[in-house]
Amino acid sequence: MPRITYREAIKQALSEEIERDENVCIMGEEVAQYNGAYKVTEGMWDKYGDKRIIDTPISEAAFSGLAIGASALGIRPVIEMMFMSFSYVAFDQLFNNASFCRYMSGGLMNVPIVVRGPANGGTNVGATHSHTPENLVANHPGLKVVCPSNAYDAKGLMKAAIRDNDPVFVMENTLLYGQEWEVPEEEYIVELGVANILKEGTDMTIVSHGRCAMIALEAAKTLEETHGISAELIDLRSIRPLDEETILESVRKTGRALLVEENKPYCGVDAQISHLIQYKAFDYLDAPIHRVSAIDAPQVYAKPLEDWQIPNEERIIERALALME
Amino acid sequence: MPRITYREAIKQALSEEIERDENVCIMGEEVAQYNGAYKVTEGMWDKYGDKRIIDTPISEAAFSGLAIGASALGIRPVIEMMFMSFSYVAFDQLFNNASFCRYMSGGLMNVPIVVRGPANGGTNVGATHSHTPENLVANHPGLKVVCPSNAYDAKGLMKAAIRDNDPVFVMENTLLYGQEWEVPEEEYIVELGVANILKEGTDMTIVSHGRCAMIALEAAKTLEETHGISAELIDLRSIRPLDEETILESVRKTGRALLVEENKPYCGVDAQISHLIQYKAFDYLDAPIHRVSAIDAPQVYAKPLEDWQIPNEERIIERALALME
Amino acid sequence: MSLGMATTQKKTATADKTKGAKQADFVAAPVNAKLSTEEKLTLYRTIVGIRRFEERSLQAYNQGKIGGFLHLYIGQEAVAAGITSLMGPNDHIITAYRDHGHALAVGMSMNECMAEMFGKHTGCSKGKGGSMHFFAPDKNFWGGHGIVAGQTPLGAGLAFALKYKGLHGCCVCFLGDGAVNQGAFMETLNLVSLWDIPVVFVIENNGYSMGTSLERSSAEKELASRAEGFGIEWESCDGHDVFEVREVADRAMTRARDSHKPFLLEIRTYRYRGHSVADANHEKYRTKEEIEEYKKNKDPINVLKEQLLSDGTLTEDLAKEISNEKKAEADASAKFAEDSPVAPRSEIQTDVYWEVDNDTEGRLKGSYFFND
Amino acid sequence: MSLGMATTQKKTATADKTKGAKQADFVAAPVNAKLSTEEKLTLYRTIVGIRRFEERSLQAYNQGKIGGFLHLYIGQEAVAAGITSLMGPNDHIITAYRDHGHALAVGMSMNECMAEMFGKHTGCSKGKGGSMHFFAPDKNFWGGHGIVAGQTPLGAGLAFALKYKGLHGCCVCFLGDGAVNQGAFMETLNLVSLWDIPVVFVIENNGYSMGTSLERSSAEKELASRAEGFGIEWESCDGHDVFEVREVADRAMTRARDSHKPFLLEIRTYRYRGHSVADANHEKYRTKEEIEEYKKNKDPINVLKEQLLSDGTLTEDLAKEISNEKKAEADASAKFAEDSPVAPRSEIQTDVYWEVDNDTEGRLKGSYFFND
Ligand SMILES: Cc1ncc(C[n+]2csc(CCOP(=O)(O)OP(=O)(O)O)c2C)c(N)n1
Ligand SMILES: Cc1ncc(C[n+]2csc(CCOP(=O)(O)OP(=O)(O)O)c2C)c(N)n1
Ligand SMILES: [Mg+2]
Ligand SMILES: [Mg+2]
Repeated sequence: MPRITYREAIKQALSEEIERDENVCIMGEEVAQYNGAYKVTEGMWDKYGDKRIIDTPISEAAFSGLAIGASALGIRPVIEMMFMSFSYVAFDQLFNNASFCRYMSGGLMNVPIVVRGPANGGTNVGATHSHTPENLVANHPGLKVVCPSNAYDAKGLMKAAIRDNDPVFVMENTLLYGQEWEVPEEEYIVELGVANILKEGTDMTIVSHGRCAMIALEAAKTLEETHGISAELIDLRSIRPLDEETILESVRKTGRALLVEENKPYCGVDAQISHLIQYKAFDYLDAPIHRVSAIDAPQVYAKPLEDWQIPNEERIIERALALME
Repeated sequence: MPRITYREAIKQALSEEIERDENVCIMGEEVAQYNGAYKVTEGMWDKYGDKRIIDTPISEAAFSGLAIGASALGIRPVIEMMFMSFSYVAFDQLFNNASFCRYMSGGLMNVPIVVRGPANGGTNVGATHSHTPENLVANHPGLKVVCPSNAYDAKGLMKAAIRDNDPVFVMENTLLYGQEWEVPEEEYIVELGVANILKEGTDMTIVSHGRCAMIALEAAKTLEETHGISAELIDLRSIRPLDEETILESVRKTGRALLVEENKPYCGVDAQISHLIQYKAFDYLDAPIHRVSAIDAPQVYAKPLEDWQIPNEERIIERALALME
Repeated sequence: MSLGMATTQKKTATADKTKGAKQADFVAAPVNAKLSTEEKLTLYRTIVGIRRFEERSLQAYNQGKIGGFLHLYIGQEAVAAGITSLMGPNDHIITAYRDHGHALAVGMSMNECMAEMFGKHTGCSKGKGGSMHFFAPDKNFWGGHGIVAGQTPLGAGLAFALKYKGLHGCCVCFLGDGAVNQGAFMETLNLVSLWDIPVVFVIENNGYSMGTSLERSSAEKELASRAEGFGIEWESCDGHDVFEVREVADRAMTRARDSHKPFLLEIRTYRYRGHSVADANHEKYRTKEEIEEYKKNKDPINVLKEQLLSDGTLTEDLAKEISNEKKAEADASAKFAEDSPVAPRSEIQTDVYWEVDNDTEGRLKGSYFFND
Repeated sequence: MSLGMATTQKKTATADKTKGAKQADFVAAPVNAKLSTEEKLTLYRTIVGIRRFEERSLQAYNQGKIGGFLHLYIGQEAVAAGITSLMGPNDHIITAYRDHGHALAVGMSMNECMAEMFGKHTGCSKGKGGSMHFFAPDKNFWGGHGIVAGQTPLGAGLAFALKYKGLHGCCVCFLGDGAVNQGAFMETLNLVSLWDIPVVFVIENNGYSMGTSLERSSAEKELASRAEGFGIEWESCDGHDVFEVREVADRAMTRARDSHKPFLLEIRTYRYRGHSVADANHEKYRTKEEIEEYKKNKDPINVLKEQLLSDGTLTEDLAKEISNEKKAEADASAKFAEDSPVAPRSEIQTDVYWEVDNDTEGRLKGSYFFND
């Protein structure tokens, strides 16, 4: 299987869907002539032209809302937020209109849009540019959200998101764009709502998503090799819908759970996962559920501090060992 | 002690603080000449005039940001969101600027503003007008949020919020505005971060906040009288800062916890409280933590359905009984 | 303030601002002159129907049958009636929470609208949206939206879709005079001009946003003139005479369809009632005389009635008959609503996700709802 | 495109749009004519200082010493230098992420600025804000803000506070040509006009927002003219000559201080570098010739140098000396930054809450942080 970057995988997904369905178009700041701030759409404007690949002014509320309105008439816009953090200036459009138009119309309207862009810290860009709002999205019924941790999932989930008839947020990660994974040449889809067991294990269950899942994978290997602890690692992939069964099955087996994410802790995704596990697998738990989240403060700029603020292998291992005590 | 309405209690707090500190002013849509959409500021414009009570155009982003900027120079604006739901159109200002300016300036700037207004469902106004965003606020370090459940707390917490040097959200409730409680004539403050035990009990701990705490109080009485179950009821009052100790102490005593709130469940405040309890009182728990939240869908319009969607006595009791099994 | 003179402002800001057109000119304009007797009566029926429907809904609200908000359109009927009457098969509309008039004008039934307000399962939105959220996509009507100006980017999007698909049509997006100060709307003005999107924004300027007069909410009073900062054509006119509305809107809509150019139209109108029914003190922020002046001299029903009586389309008897018919229809809708069931509790969680409602195979993995 | 002619556009839109003022007129304007030799040299030092500082920071960035974004101001220096030189004790400024020039111009030290970019504890924001978030409230400088146009309501708020307190001052709020299309900014224009807030918005129009030319982002090219839709006075001018900037800005700032009236000023300027250092292909969306033309004929250092040489304020030797001084200062700041410590990890959770940092008695109840 060829190895391609996460960036390339997303581009393939976008290109394949653009070719498959004439109603799919991409809009956002610098996506066309500039080839994308992170070059995810590189070459697509050249190939597909003005109608399909559309540069916007810096007006996130307007173009998000425009995408929603257009989707009601069957267009399937994929909007790029240059940073997912910028969804804050379009919050009403995305979190009221995209999420609730279907409901408030009693099901008469639906909103098949995709909102994609990087949602991560770790790049020294400060508090306003480092949001990971998958928890905010998941809090709003009507919305869906996925966080691919690798190129294979990124491509497969993106294609699923574009074909989905509900609004789907795809949370990418600038630190993954340049990394490579094996991706098949044949067409495939990764369905929403299906978690991925990245590593099997028996002593504890680590639940993670996004880039943190990759860091947790390294940590899990170290735990096995250095500490003799066999951790099972679940990559959620999809936050809403959520694959509860895979999580619960694993915890019922291991009796211990460690949750790892980049969200700020108070009402992060893992607060919900923690509740879920204790509620549905209470009798199987041998120890309290532990969490590793971003250290609870606005995202710091200084690199050494930010590298400590977001989950890293060291912090994961420290917590894992505490969990085994 | 005189009995006054929740609305009157808030007005007293605002008036007393306006008189105490010449830098306190109130701004928002219809707060002055119209006396407030919910009449919370009734009579204040007549008494304090244009400088202190300020009507704004329907530009939440602009006046929220303006309040933040003014607060940097020592003004202490209290901004009214006619509905807290409308914070969605001012999200960037409130959740980036109010929350992070202090941090990004290394502590050189601070933002002593209060953002107040009703944040509740139960009034038949549909999905876009029924948000309870205390979870979103609590997710953002730098922000504080309180949810008074009664007139006494509303007055005391509002005064604390105005004197606080950080941005504080005060989540009010339109269904409480007209209800009466005893409120002392002497000045008092309710400190942030201190929960209130509304009822003592031994069999289970109910944790709640806002109007739900009042509904839970009725439910707790019924549980005691009809079912012989002695529930201890904690009203959080303050969501961030959070009085963890009061919660934990109670759960260590009762061994059971039921969490009741109006938030939508996925990443609601109670997801975090649930994690907290199982993490810090794991060995004391005799049963999984149960939750009663809003039924997970956009807020429905039809009254009988909405009355069922948000927590009510029946749903609380049902869950409490399940918890005791 | 008299009916005989209406002033129509055009983009050419330097042109004579007081240049007026006689009301008769509007009637004689080709778009109106071509109307058949039946078409004129339909306009009249629409306007009267909205009025009778809302009067009945107010009664139901006061009886506690309708909850939440009730924003009445009474006084503004000629705007919705006039503009919807110009809609072709590829024209779409979208509006704010004051949406009853637009809903009935596109042909929604009183039954489904009244039932929606009663929160019944037979309502157009199954009782999930309420008064602010009427929808009829089959009639090219996309709601009913509660957040001020929140619908404006959506309106641009509907128009974008028309152009994308190569359809000859436009979207008319309504908003209030207070809504112009929301950022989303102003961003959208720039976007639609830059991209040549066939949307006509119609500011229904009724002089107030809740209790705030236009003077206290906008720095520049001629709202539509903001269009110039975005290179958009604009015009302002009165909205009491449905023929005037049609004459002016027709040009804007035709231009949008033909050239994809957006247009900003400000229509001066007036609401007789408070902002919503809860706004009981609306005579505090405006005078009784002001309200009376509009009712007496500018009422859309009266204005049209005079014209149709004078050209022989209508007789007093027929006018009475139409009014009675519409009243009966409104009463029947209240009975229909009353008799209709509320949706079962299980319906709280339908219409959230398309994929769930349609039970799509292969895509429905994982949990979608999280109450336990 | 030649230096001899600059065009200043005024609100009176009908006035002769090509009416130009000679560069010499700006030098002779009272606000400039009164400058002492030392004051003129200070202007020169400021402009050269910004240039040398940023050149050094670019080097550090390329060496991997500075992370995140680095948005260079090179080419635009006359704007910040000119405007800050007009600030009185009650005048405040605030800007976006391209903030190095403004920071140094208000008198922040190269050390604290460079250290901030290096993420060091000795940085102006303790390494918590980075390049986009320089702050110096003691110098009336309120940042450095990363969200496009997010600072604009804050600028209005600073000015609001001045008026509230009865102080004779104004706030100058800078933004880019791309930022004008954010809703928050447009809402703010209406608000400050309606309320008479003494804020001067300065659009630093460098022709591009990232890779998007003005033509592709705004429907109406004369950006400042949008002010008319909000009843705000506006003017546009070139920003290569610090005397022109001062002459025009002085009028706007004086008017704001004296009458509390807002002003929208568009200053045409140019950035030589990419949007940020990451924008390596900036010669793709604009021509090399365009960049060279600006460097050759409109460089703020050269323009000012010519003028100061000709009026005898400066000699070639002194110019060289100033450049060397500033280069040395910039080098020293890089060394200072390099040698400074990163804040300890415990500092991640300081500066979040005022009450926590100040350990206030009686108000510090409950948990503030939630990592366990
Ligand atoms: C963002 C937002 N802010 C405030 C409100 C509350 N609100 C509802 S209608 C309204 C007044 C709007 O006035 P206008 O746009 O003139 O429309 P009209 O009611 O006159 O039809 C206000 C303030 C809201 N729904 N959304
Ligand atoms: C709301 C928001 N959208 C997008 C961005 C990404 N972004 C940063 S700067 C910029 C271009 C701004 O251009 P302009 O306002 O002209 O300022 P300049 O960079 O030219 O100084 C963009 C799109 C952002 N920071 N915030
Ligand atoms: Mg109005
Ligand atoms: Mg620019």
